[in-house]
Amino acid sequence: MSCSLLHAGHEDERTFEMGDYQGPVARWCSGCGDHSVLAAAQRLLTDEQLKPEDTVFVSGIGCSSRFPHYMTTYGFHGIHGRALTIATGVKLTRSDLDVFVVMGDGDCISIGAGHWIHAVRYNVDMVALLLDNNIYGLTKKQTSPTTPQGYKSNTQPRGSFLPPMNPLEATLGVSNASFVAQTAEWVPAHLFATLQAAYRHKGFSFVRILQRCPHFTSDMYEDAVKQPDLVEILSHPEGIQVEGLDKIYKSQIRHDPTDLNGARELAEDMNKIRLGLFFRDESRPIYNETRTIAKHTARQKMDLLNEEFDSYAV
Amino acid sequence: MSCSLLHAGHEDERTFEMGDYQGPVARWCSGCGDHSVLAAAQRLLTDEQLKPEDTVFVSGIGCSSRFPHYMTTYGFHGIHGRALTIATGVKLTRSDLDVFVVMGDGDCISIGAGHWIHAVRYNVDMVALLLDNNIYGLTKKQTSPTTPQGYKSNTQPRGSFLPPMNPLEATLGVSNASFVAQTAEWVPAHLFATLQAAYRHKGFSFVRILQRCPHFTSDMYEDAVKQPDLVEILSHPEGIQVEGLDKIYKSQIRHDPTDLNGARELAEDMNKIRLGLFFRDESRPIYNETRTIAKHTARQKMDLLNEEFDSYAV
Amino acid sequence: MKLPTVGEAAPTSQDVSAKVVSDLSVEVVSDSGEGAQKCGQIFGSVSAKMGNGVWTVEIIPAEVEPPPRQPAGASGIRIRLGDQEVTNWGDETNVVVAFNEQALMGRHHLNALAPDAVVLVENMWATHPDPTIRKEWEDAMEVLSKTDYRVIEVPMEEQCLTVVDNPRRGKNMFVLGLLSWIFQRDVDRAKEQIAHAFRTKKPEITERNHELLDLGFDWAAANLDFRYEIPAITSDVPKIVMNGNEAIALGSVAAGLELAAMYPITPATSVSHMLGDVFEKFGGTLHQAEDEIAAAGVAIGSSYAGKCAFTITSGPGLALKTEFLGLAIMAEIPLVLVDVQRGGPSTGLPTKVEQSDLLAAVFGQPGDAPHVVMAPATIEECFHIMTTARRIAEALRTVVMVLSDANLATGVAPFPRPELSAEWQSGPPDQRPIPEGANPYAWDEKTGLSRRFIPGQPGGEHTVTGLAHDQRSKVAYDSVINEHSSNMRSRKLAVLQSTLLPPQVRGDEEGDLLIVGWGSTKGAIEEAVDRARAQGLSVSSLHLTFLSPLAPGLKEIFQRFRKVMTVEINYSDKKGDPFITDENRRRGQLAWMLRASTLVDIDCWTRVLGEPLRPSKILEAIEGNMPNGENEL
Amino acid sequence: MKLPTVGEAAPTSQDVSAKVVSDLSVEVVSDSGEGAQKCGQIFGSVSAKMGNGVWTVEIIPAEVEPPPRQPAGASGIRIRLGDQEVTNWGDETNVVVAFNEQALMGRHHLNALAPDAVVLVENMWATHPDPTIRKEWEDAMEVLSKTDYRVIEVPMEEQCLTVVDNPRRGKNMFVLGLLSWIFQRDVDRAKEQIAHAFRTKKPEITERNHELLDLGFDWAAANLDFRYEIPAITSDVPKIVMNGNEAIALGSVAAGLELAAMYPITPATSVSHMLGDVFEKFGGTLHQAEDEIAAAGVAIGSSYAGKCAFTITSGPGLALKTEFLGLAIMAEIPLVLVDVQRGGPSTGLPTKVEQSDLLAAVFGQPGDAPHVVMAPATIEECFHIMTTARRIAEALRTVVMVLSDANLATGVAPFPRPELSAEWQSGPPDQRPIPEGANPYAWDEKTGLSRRFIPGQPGGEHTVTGLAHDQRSKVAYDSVINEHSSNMRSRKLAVLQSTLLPPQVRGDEEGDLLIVGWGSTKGAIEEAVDRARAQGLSVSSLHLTFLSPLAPGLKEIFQRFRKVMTVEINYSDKKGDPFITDENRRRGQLAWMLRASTLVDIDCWTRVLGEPLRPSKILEAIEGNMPNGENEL
Ligand SMILES: Cc1ncc(C[n+]2csc(CCOP(=O)(O)OP(=O)(O)O)c2C)c(N)n1
Ligand SMILES: Cc1ncc(C[n+]2csc(CCOP(=O)(O)OP(=O)(O)O)c2C)c(N)n1
Ligand code: SF4
Ligand code: SF4
Ligand SMILES: [Mg+2]
Ligand SMILES: [Mg+2]
Repeated sequence: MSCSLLHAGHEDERTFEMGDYQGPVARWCSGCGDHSVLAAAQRLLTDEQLKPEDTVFVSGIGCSSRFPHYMTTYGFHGIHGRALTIATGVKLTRSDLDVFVVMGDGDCISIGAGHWIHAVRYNVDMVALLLDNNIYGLTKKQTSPTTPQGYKSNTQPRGSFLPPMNPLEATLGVSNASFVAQTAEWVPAHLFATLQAAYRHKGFSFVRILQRCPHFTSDMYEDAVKQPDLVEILSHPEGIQVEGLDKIYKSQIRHDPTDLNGARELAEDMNKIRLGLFFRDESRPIYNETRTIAKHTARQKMDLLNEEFDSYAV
Repeated sequence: MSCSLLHAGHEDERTFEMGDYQGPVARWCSGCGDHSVLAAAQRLLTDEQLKPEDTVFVSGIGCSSRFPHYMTTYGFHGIHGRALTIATGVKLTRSDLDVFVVMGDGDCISIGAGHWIHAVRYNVDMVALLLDNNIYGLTKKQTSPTTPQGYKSNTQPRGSFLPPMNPLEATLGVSNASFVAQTAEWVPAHLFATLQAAYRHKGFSFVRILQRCPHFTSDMYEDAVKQPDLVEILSHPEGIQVEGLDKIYKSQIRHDPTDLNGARELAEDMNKIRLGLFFRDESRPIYNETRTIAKHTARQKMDLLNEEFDSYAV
Repeated sequence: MKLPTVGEAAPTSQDVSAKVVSDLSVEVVSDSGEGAQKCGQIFGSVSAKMGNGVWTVEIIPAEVEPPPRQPAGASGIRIRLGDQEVTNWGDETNVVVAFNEQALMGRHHLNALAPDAVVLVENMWATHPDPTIRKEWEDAMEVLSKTDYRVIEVPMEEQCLTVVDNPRRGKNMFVLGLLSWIFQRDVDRAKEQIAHAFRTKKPEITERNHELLDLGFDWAAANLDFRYEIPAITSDVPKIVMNGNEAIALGSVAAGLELAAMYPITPATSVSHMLGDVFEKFGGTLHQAEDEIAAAGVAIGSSYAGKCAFTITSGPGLALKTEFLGLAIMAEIPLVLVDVQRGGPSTGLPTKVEQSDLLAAVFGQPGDAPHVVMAPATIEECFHIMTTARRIAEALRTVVMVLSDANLATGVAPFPRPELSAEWQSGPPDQRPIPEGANPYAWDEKTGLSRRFIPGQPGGEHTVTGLAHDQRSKVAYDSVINEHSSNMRSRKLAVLQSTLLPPQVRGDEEGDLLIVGWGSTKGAIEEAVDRARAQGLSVSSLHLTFLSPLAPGLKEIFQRFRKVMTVEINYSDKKGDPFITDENRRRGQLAWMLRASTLVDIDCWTRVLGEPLRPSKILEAIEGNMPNGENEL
Repeated sequence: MKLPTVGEAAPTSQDVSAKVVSDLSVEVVSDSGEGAQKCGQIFGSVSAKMGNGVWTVEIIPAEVEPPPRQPAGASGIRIRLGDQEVTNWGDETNVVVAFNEQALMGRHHLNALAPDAVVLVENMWATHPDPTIRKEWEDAMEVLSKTDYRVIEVPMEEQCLTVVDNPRRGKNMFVLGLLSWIFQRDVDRAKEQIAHAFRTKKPEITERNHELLDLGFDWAAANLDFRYEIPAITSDVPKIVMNGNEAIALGSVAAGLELAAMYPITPATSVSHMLGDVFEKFGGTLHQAEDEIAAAGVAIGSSYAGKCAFTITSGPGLALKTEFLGLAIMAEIPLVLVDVQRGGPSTGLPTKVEQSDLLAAVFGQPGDAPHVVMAPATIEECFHIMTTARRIAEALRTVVMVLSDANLATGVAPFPRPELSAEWQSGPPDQRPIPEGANPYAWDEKTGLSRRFIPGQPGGEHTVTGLAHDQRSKVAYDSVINEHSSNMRSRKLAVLQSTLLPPQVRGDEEGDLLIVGWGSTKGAIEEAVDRARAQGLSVSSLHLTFLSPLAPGLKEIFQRFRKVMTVEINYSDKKGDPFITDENRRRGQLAWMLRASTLVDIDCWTRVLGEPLRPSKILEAIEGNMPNGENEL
């Protein structure tokens, strides 16, 4: 969402500190990856100097969906699986607002799957964050579509029956997708850079954030966190560039974010955890800009309506 | 669905003629592509000698979803967008039944999108037919997700706002997809061969059938029907082979159905209408076979339950 | 109002004297695609322009284009004309024009024809090359001969062939000519209308149709021996004519609604067809969502960020929106929902009328979810109710449901041209800064009302939530807060109720029987009650616009009558049926609500016939239910 | 039943004489993750084994693991013990053990403690290195000093450190020892239970915990001056102990249900956790669907193809299933739906109890959708109701809803071990050929009942549909058929109603006040009514299991009392509040239904406090609502 445009013209003397975006203490478990995402988002808003009153965080239901409560912007804590529909309504009505959507994996990929697929196609100008801990957190450890096959939960205690859904692959399969990236909450620099790229992209930015849930799936990303070489960074001048990240994350792969098929191949193979910008195309049509809606005063509208009546006159 | 297996053991003297599967006269418009799909399905059942009582056609709501009413098998004309959930319930309970699902593009891709994505992942052993006329028929010409960009409808009279959803691409983006094919209702031989391949595949077979709607979108496939060279046939010994089809459809392309990325590239480029088997993998786990469910008599169950009580005994 | 009788055949001649009737219904039926509807629409609007009361309603088969020549496939239109305002589709049809005898039989089977109906039927089928068709024709004629219909064969095909080579596309205009002669319609007006209807096509089309019109007119003049005259209403109130869905669409523009989110569903879809066409030019956005849930979510998101938005649907879609309605009510986000009711349950009778969503609309949301439910009773009300609904939704910060139905959606009738006022529109969303310390749910202790903060307002930042919350919109699991906030949300309904006036009784303020109705049945009920009163029966009627909250004063009104009975198009168990007792009887939906709120023993007469109630049937019900009368129906 | 009072401190010694009480509640509260619940569960089951009446209920914070030492984060358990069967969570707690003073304050703020409660609190915080923590401790003690609680500091940390190096994992067993001494619990039994609870862990764990148990026991013996004795109930009826959700899970096995389709939602989810664990071994399938709509669809598809299946959910999920319920009712496909109610509307109070889904359950489906709604009143009924529900669903070919709630879901109490009978299970799906000419909806004219054809039955081939249909399941838009089929679907409810017996009044058959309840409030209501009767008040109670159809004979019963009032955990406007009149007052959901069906002026006393009703509060409501009494609450 190229804020520059949106804010052009406004005269505003205020400058915002990190603290201006920080709400009450987050009630997530200690060590929960959601804390880092919250911090990164607050840093992004500070960097971009977004007006709290012109920024809306929309979420569904889940641990991750408590997110808006911990910001000081406008927020809409919706219902499970439907955050993207609410956000679409907000943006269709108020293109001047910056809209961020926060969803869990159950929220977005399971009950919200239909809206997710269609939101990608609508390509409405907003940032969608999938906080993917591969489990249902708030309801206490049930299998989610992204739960690894064989991983035990309270509803599938002998292990998840199926191979996990691959959110990147699925998103890349939807026509009109315009921005698809993956990052990890335990790599703050990359997380921030990704949020920033997503925010600056004009169109629907889908970001999958690998998120730790120490309470229920402490083992999930343990290795990846301990051994950076299990993680591969997508690098490209057009992609997400992070100063000095290559010091820690030695395995890097060059990927041009305009190469859709390359993106799919990288997304598909799940042996490595890949972080970076998989695909971006700013030329895709943006739903909320595909139509021309007249602007009229109440009076003008009524006059027009009166004319309209003529074609129904007896 | 490898019927051979299912019917092994049964002693059954009956043989079935085409007529044994034909219900009342279909009430679709004259020239509607649904008629040809109905005929092809009836031919398939005859060829495979499926028992009417062991065959279930499930559908949603739409012109195409009237399908089961015109068969003489068991049928479930469900509600809009939910056919796959009902079919899943049928198959989870009765793996001995052959289950076919008939959906329209609005039914499957719009309101049914979430179930569609998940049904592909569950990979329950059934045949799913998407009768895609790129429009809402029954409700009289509204834009559907597969409506070509710019195509006029009653809800988007100045033309559809977005590029169409590509059902093949999206399906191929879902992990655990096991059979993805496309055919056209106006190429009966290919239609039949595709249904047969889908039926014989063990797992979830997704078949998109390009379908004409002369009443509302008579122009939609006009050219493709008139000029066979606008159509390209995917050919491969492992794919869908149709005797002599190359006489009419000269443009053929060799595609190995095990090549997922190749499949995606072919599916993506929409300049040509491609018919054939895009992808097949029989090794993918089948949800309704991933668990071992004990078989007991009522008595045995009650005894087990009584034992279970012991661990709750005061 | 007395039913017309068709005069005896006078010797065919140009100067057939016209029979004067005050009320008469005409039907034109055919296979779909033969233009019967277009013919009837033009006939209807010409009649309206000539000063008659008019109600037209289309006869729509369930399939888009069912097989030809089948009773179930009958497609067409009914036009009811009167020397007074016509408020409903009436009873039976007096004059029928059929393009084939099977469509005619379809109407015959549904008892749509008056016993003495005049039937004009295309006779090409009698001599059709296909023997089965000839047989079908003979069988049909056989059946009809046993009725009191007056059947007149018309060589439509043969006649039209003198002008066009494909009569399938021309017959309807020939029939328009036929009707124009019978009802003495102004032919020039008819030609204007034709020109207007085909303005987008090339001029030859119009010329051709004018020829066909004249042809039909002349044929009738030369061959028919009866004409009708329905005196005009003398009134110079300017009028507009449209169906209820068009009225809702234009009404939403008048109300200042700027976003409609919907998913197609019969019979609601035509509202969005109209909006798709004109909404953008009025500054509005029509969003066709991926499903009804998304449509509700988009509308709620839109309301949250600015002006009140609305969503349009029918039964199955209402069901899907249930969860989101609870959220809007809990978070106090204004929303207008239009439910154009159809036959249920489930997919039911998608194109037919029913009033069976009332209880689901009022009580369908899990948890305590107080909100407003209203129902327009006329096409005119369909227009004006949108402004009322939008205002209440914003004033009360809640959901307002508008229950229309297939009867209003497809009925076309003239109504006084609204005198528009800019006040009907809401201003642009408030973007002024929020004063220090103000709360997003600063409930007024007495009324429960509070001011909504809208994104863009500095200092108003907060997070709305469907979880229990306090005045600051902070999640709160505290007992006291939950009791209090529940209380505040509910209080708003009592406040609205306190501003409503008791509804007006039609007829005497007291008597033997009071008929209570809601929604689209008003016209038919009042026609029936008027007829009953003309017969000397002591019956009055009451019609409710507000269903939640209910208007005040109902109990007092009910107590002034010996018996109170609702008349509704929904299901109720019939007294005397096996196993049905006064204790377990499932009653009409309004009856049920009124019993709970007034404790008056309210009876009901309801039908789910998939058609609007006929005044004559309601009249029978009244006669059979007079407190002193026996054989209650 | 009289409330216990805590005796005065006797000189500390091994032989403190125990005070005999008939009923007493204990709470153990801590931060989440400190094992207070495990401690209470073991204490509860030991007490049950020793013959006491027991009801335990967990205290669960809204977040998974809220920040430590916060009042809102209190996590724990309440155990109510009695010398008779304990049917509900009771009133206030008499003895509290707190792992930190903030958790204690949380309970204090919620008025969970009796004015004279004995409070045992970990005192490590008094001397904690962090000054803010020390300050918090002092402030808390300051507040408590103003109460009549008897506060006793316990050096839990210090003591446990003598045995383990991380007391966070051991305190709960120390406390179990403490309680074992105070309540004279059989220590060997306690050790058995510990061994069982940790059987999957390595043996050292169990040993360690046994040591901690002894440690707590000895510390108490050396330092406390009070003990309690709650006499045992002498009964040799074998019992099992579990919570309501476990009872539903095992009940569904007993009922022969073989497929459960669900989507996780609090407080229903634990049913599926249990099924996930054991269902397959009983031949069952648990399907976690992608959402609640899919769960309903899968269950309906499963029922259609074989035995009746079921789905489990709570408010928001019920809302999403609405459309599918209409289909099952229309197509007459058996289905059992379990709704474990929580606080609403919308996301509301997800972990708290409410009874606000009644009207949505009965009337929520658009169109006329007759179906059955029942509510279990006890944990035992949670088990048995599943068989009844399955049988009715199959016999009537319709939807049967079972309304449980968070109170039953989390409450744990012993009940007589069911004597299982194989007859409870349904046989395998009928696969016999269908005789020539038989119809899939061969409705019996009197009862509306018909035989279901199941795929696999030769000759039974047909297509079920949610569209209006005739006996052959053919789509039909015919008026007569629609009336008739609607009639047949509705008739089944009257037939079921005719087989029900009038519910039993508890107390005198007539009197001043009748309290009517449904669902989980039974125990609390009856306890309150018993207390009121003991005070000489003329009050009786009636509890309803069937909500749709309602049981017969209610009006007759109501008429024998001067006043009838429902007691429910849902919202109602309070008399005397601003703008609230008798006319516009929104009443309790059952009250509202009973008014419509009996026309008796039924009052209601309802609360939405997010906790089960307390017998003492109901008693106050009774006292305040005696027809002769003034100040009605
Ligand atoms: C309609 C509905 N269904 C189910 C629930 C219960 N529920 C709340 S959060 C949640 C899923 C949580 O998992 P996820 O979306 O991955 O978020 P996380 O807690 O892991 O961040 C569920 C099933 C609900 N609140 N509403
Ligand atoms: C819940 C619900 N929403 C909407 C409808 C109305 N409706 C019936 S069919 C249909 C879509 C038809 O289009 P498609 O699925 O492409 O099938 P087609 O008629 O083109 O074969 C819609 C929106 C419905 N019956 N139920
Ligand atoms: S349960 Fe998991 S996801 Fe939820 S707050 Fe705790 S750690 Fe985070
Ligand atoms: S409207 Fe289109 S899809 Fe529907 S029956 Fe007619 S031709 Fe077929
Ligand atoms: Mg998650
Ligand atoms: Mg379609």
